[in-house]
Amino acid sequence: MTKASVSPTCYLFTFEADPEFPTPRSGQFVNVAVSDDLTLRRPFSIAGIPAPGRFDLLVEMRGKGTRALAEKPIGSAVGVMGPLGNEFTLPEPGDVSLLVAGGIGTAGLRLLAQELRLGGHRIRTLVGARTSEGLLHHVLPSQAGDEEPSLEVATDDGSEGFHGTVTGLLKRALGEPDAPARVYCCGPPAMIAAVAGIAAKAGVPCEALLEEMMACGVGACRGCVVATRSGYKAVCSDGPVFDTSELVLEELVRA
Amino acid sequence: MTKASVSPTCYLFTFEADPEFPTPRSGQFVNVAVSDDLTLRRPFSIAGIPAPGRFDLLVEMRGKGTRALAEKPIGSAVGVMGPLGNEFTLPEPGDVSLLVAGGIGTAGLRLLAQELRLGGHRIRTLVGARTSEGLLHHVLPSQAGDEEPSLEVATDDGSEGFHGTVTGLLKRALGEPDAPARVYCCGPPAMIAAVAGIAAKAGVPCEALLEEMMACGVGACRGCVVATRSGYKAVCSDGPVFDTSELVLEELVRA
Amino acid sequence: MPDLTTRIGNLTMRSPVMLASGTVGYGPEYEGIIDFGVTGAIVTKTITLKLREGNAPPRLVETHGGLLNAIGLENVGLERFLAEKLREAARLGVPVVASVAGTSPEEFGQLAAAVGERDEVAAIELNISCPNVERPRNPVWSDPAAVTEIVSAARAATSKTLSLKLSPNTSDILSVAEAAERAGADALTVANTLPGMRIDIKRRRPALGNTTGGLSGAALMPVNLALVWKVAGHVSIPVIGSGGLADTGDALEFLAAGAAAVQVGTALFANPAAPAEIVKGLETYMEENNLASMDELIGMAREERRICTETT
Amino acid sequence: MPDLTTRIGNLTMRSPVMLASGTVGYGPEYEGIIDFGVTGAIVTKTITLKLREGNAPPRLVETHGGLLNAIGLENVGLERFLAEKLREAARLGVPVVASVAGTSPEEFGQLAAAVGERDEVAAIELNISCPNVERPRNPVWSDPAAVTEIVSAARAATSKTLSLKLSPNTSDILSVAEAAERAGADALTVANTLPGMRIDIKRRRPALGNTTGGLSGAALMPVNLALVWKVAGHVSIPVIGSGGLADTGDALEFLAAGAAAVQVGTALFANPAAPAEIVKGLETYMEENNLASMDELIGMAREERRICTETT
Ligand SMILES: Cc1cc2nc3c(=O)[nH]c(=O)nc-3n(C[C@H](O)[C@H](O)[C@H](O)COP(=O)(O)OP(=O)(O)OC[C@H]3O[C@@H](n4cnc5c(N)ncnc54)[C@H](O)[C@@H]3O)c2cc1C
Ligand SMILES: Cc1cc2nc3c(=O)[nH]c(=O)nc-3n(C[C@H](O)[C@H](O)[C@H](O)COP(=O)(O)OP(=O)(O)OC[C@H]3O[C@@H](n4cnc5c(N)ncnc54)[C@H](O)[C@@H]3O)c2cc1C
Ligand SMILES: Cc1cc2nc3c(=O)[nH]c(=O)nc-3n(C[C@H](O)[C@H](O)[C@H](O)COP(=O)(O)O)c2cc1C
Ligand SMILES: Cc1cc2nc3c(=O)[nH]c(=O)nc-3n(C[C@H](O)[C@H](O)[C@H](O)COP(=O)(O)O)c2cc1C
Ligand code: FES
Ligand code: FES
Repeated sequence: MTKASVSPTCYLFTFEADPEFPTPRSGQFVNVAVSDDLTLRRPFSIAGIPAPGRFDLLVEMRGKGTRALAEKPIGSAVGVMGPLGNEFTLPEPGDVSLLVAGGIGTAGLRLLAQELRLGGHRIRTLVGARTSEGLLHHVLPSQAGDEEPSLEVATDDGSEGFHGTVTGLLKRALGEPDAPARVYCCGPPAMIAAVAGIAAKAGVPCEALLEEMMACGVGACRGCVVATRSGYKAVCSDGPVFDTSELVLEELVRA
Repeated sequence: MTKASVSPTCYLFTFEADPEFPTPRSGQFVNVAVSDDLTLRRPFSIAGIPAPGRFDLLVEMRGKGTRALAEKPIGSAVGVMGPLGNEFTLPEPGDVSLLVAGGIGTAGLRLLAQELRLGGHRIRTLVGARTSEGLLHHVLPSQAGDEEPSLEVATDDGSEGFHGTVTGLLKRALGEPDAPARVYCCGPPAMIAAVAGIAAKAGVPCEALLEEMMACGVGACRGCVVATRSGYKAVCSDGPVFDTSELVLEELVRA
Repeated sequence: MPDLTTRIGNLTMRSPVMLASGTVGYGPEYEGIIDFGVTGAIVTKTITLKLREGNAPPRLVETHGGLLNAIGLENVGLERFLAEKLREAARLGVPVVASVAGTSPEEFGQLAAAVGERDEVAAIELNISCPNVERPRNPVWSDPAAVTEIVSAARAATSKTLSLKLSPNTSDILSVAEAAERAGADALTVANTLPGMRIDIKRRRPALGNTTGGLSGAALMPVNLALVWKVAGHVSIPVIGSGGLADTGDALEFLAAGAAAVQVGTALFANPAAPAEIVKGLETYMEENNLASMDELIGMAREERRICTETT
Repeated sequence: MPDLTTRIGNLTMRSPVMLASGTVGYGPEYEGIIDFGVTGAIVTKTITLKLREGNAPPRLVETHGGLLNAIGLENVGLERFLAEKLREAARLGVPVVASVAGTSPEEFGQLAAAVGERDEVAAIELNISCPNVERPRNPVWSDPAAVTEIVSAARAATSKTLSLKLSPNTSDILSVAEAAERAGADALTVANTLPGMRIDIKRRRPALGNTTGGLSGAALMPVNLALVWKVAGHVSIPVIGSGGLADTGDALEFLAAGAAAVQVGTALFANPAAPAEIVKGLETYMEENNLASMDELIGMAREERRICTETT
C-alpha cells in the first residue's frame, strides 16, 4: 500500500492486490479492515486501476476508521474484501455520458471515467464541492486532447468555478444541444436526489452510486438497505449502483 | 519519551517530566495512558531517575497496553499520572540491604538500588528469572568498585547463574555472616510469598512491592486491594510497598 | 488429533463453532469467503411466516467495541425459505439450523412443523427476541409462562432438535431457562443482543431509523458470558454461547463457562476467517493441554455447579 | 456565556456534569487531579449501615471497550462516613450527593434519615443494585413493589432531594421508574452497571474473585442511553444519565435523549480531566448553536415523547 495526499482531507491509496483478486469493474467497492479496534470494516469505491494487479482508493478523512487507514505505514498489508457489488451500466457507443460528482463522490466515478475513456466513450464531467479545497477534479483522468470543454466545477461558496451547487451546472448541461444521453452521479444524498430529479425531468437515464453503513458487505446482514420502488435493497449486493428512477428519493435524504 | 530495548521482551523508556511533576521516591509508580482504545491506564514503577526532571520506566511486553506503549513513536507525549503510592522504608545507616527481584520485578527495585547507592548504603542484589533471557540485572546501577560480590543471579533452567529460584540464593545469603538487615523484594506473587516466608523465619524485616490490576490509581475505586492482617488495603494508595509481615500470604498467590 | 465433534440433541457437528443467526444470511451470501467445511452449523436468518421488509434505514451504527443493528427481521418469509433458500443453504455441506420467530405460540408451532419436516433442516432455533410481539412491559423473553407455551407448541410440532434463543435483557434468566427445559427444549442459545441506542448529534435524531437496536460484538461479550455461566450451572440441557466472541480465547471462555458450542456473529463482519481460526485454535489448545474431546473442555472453569451472585 | 446551571429537585449545580458513585471515592482521593470547580456534584461511594470489607480480589478486569468491577461495596460504613468522610468531601466546594444502600426498606430509611439531616449532603442517591439483598430470582431493581417500599421509606425519612439509581438489568424498567416516581423520588439515575464476567483461561477460573461483576465504560453506553431515552419519555421527574460517557459528544447524546444531568464514572480512570473537558465542550456547543440554557439542550433529539420499541 502506498498513499499520497490529494487534498487537505483526502488521500489516494494504491494497493497491490492478491493474485486471486479479480479485476474490478467501475461501481464496485472493497470492504477494508482498517483497524483491529473497530467492529466493522469500511467500504470504499475502487477509484482506479493504475496498473494490472493494482487498484486505487480515494479516501476522505471522516472519522476513526479513515484516520486509522491513513495512519498505517506505507507498505502495510491491509485486509481487503472484494471487489464487491454491482457495476455501472456502460453507455451505448457514441452516446455522451455526464458524470456528476459531489465532494468525495468523485472517488465513486473515477474508475468509471477511466473505463469510459479507455472504451472511447465521450464524457463530460461536473464536479462540485462546498469550497475549492474540497474539489477533487484534479484526480480524474487527464482531460488533455479533448475537443470540447469536458470538465466544469462548481463550489457552494464560489471560491472556484460556478458559484452554486453542481446541479446548477447539470441543468445547463442537459439543456444544451448534443446533450448527454446518460447521467452517472455520486455524492451526498441531497445532491443525488436533486440530480435524479433533474435527470428524470429531462428524460435522461441516471445511475447513482450510493453510500450506506455496512457490516457484511455481501448481502447477508441486511444492514445497508435503501428504499426502492420494489422495497428495500441492499446497497452492498443489489448496489451500490442504482438506477435513480428505482429509488424512493424522499427517503434518501435523512431528516 | 525515548526507548531502548533491554531484553527480548522489555524496553527501558525515559520520560521528560512536566515541570510540576514531583521528584519520585523509590517504590512509587505512575499510571500511564498507554492507548485511547483501552478503558484503563497501566501502572508502572518508576525505575530510575537518570537526570533531574526525567524518569525511567522498565516495561515488559505483557499484552495490549504494554505493546501500545512500545509502539508509540519516540518523542510522543504520553499522559502520565503520578508519582503515586508510598515508598520503601530506607535502612538504618550501616545496615546491609538485600534486594531480591524476579523477572520484571527488577523494575520495582531499580530506583531503590540507585537511591541506596547514592545514600552510601551497602546493598546486595539477587536477581532471578526463568531463563537467562529474562534476567534484567544488567539494567541495575553498576556494581563496579564494590568490595564484596554484591550481585548474584539465578535461573529456573540453569542457563545462567544459580540453577533454581532466587529463593535458593536468598536462604544462603541470610545464613551468611554479615547478613542483610533488611530485605526488599519485587516479582511474581509466588516469589514474594516465598521470600516473605524465608525473611520471617530469619527474623529479617522485609518489604515487597506488589502488583494488582488498577483503575483510579489514587485509592478512590477500591479496585486494587490486597489482603492484609488489618483487612483489604489498596495497592495504589496504601502501597504498592507493604511490610510482608502485614500480608496474608496465602491469599497473595491465586489458585 | 483432538476430536471437536459436538452433539446438541440430534444435531451432530464437526466442531462447536456455529455461525449466528442474522449474520450469515441464508449461507450462500458468504460462499467462497467463509470456510464452511470446518464450521459446526449455519443458523439461518430468522424466518417469519410472512415475508418481512424490515425497518427503515439506517439499520446499523457502530459503537465502542460493538455494533447496534435494527434490521427488523427482514426475511423472505417461510414459503420462499422452504422453496429456495433452504435448498441453497443445504448445498454448502454444513448442517443448517433454521431460526424461526412467530408472533404467538401457534405460529411458532406452525413454523417449527414446516421447517422441521424438511430433511435439510438439522435443528431449529426459536428466536423469542421477536420485535413483533409488542409487549413493552413484560416481553416474551422474560416471561416464563409465555416461553412455556411457545416451546410446548414447537415441541408438539416437531421431533427435530430445538434450541430456544434467550435474551440477555432480563433480570431473571433462570426462570426462563427452567421453563424452556421443562417444556421440552433440547438446548438453549444464550443469548441474543441487548437493546441499545445511539444519537446522531448532528441530526439531533436517534442514529438508527428504528430508534433502538440490538447491541452485539465484543462490548456485549461479558454480559452474555455471565449468562452462559449462570444458565449452564442451572439446567441440564446443553447451552450454546453467543455474544461477541471473536477469537479462540473468547471461544474458550464460553466453553470453560459451560457452553457446549458457540456461535460467531458480529466478528464475521471484520474477519470472515474467524470461525476457521477458532476451530484451528481450539485444536491446538486441546493438543497442548492433552484434551481429547469436547467433554473435557466444557465447563472447565467451573469448580462446582454454583449460582453466581451479581455485585457492584 | 451559556448558563449550565442545572437543577435536580433542590440540588442546584454549576453544570450538569456529576461524578458517578464508586469512581471518585469520597472525593478527596482525587483532590488536585479532578477540577471540582466546574463539576456539578460528587456522588460518594455507596454507604452502608455497617462498614463493608468488600469482595476478594481480583476486583477489576478490563474488557473490550469496558471494565468489569466487583468491589463489593467496600465502604467505611455510616458512622465513619458521617464523622470523617462527609466533612472532608464538603471541603472540596462542590455539592455532595450521598449514595446509600440498605438491605431493607427500613435500612434505606435509616440511612436516608442519617445522611439527610446533615447540611453537607446536597442530595441522596438510593443505590438499589445492592448485592446484599440476595434475591437472584427477582432482584429488587426489577421489582416495582420492592422499589415502592424502599423509596417510600427514604421519602418518609428525609426532605432532601432523592434520586433512585436504577439497574439496566431488567426487561421492564418503566414499571420500576413509575413506582419510584409515585413513591416520591425526585429524580432517577439511569443506570448502574450490567452483570458480566470474564474467565481467565490460564487459571481456568473466573477472572474476578467474585465470579461476576458490573460492566461499565463505553461498552455499556448504548444500553444505558436507550434506557434514558425510554425512561425520560415516560416519567415527569428528571433523569440523570450514567453509563460509559467519556466526552462531550457522549454527554450531548445523553442530554439529547432527555437526561437533565450526566455522571462521569469509568472515563475518569483514563482521563480525570474528562469532566472539565465536557463542561467546556458543552459551553462551546451551546454557544455555537445559540442555546442559552440547559432546558434547550435537554431532550433535543426527541421529536415527541414516545415509547420506543426494541428490535433486532
Ligand atoms: C459503497 C460505498 C463506497 C464508498 N466509497 C468511498 C470512497 O471511495 N471514498 C471515501 O472516502 N468514502 C467512501 N465511502 C464512505 C466510507 O465508507 C466512509 O467514509 C467511512 O466508512 C467512514 O469511516 P470512519 O470510521 O472514518 O467514520 P466513522 O467515524 O465511522 O463515521 C463518520 C461518519 O461517516 C459515516 N459513515 C460511516 N460509515 C459509513 C459508510 N459505510 N457509509 C456511509 N457513511 C458512513 C457515519 O455515519 C458518520 O457520519 C463509501 C461508502 C460506501 C457504502
Ligand atoms: C504498582 C505496579 C507497578 C508495576 N510496575 C511495572 C513495571 O515497572 N514494569 C512492568 O513491565 N510492569 C509493571 N507492572 C505491571 C503492569 O502494570 C502490567 O504489566 C500492565 O498493566 C499490563 O498491561 P497490558 O495491557 O500489556 O496487559 P493486559 O493485556 O492488560 O494483561 C496481560 C496480563 O497482565 C496482567 N495485568 C494487567 N494489568 C495489570 C496490573 N495493573 N497489574 C498487574 N497485572 C496486570 C493481566 O492480569 C494479564 O494477565 C506494575 C503494576 C503495578 C500495579
Ligand atoms: C446484523 C445482525 C442481525 C441479526 N439478526 C438476528 C436474527 O435474525 N435472529 C436472531 O436470533 N439473532 C440475530 N442476531 C443476533 C446474533 O445472532 C447474535 O446472537 C448476537 O449478535 C450476539 O452475538 P455476536 O456478538 O457474536 O454477534 C443478529 C445480529 C446482528 C449483528
Ligand atoms: C469501580 C466502580 C465502582 C462502582 N461503585 C458504585 C457504587 O458504589 N455505587 C453505585 O451506585 N454505583 C457504583 N458504580 C457504578 C457507577 O457509578 C456508574 O453508574 C457505572 O459505572 C456506569 O457509568 P460509567 O460507565 O460512566 O462508569 C461503580 C462503578 C465502578 C466502575
Ligand atoms: S452490509 Fe450486510 S447486507 Fe449489505
Ligand atoms: S486503583 Fe483505585 S483504589 Fe487502587
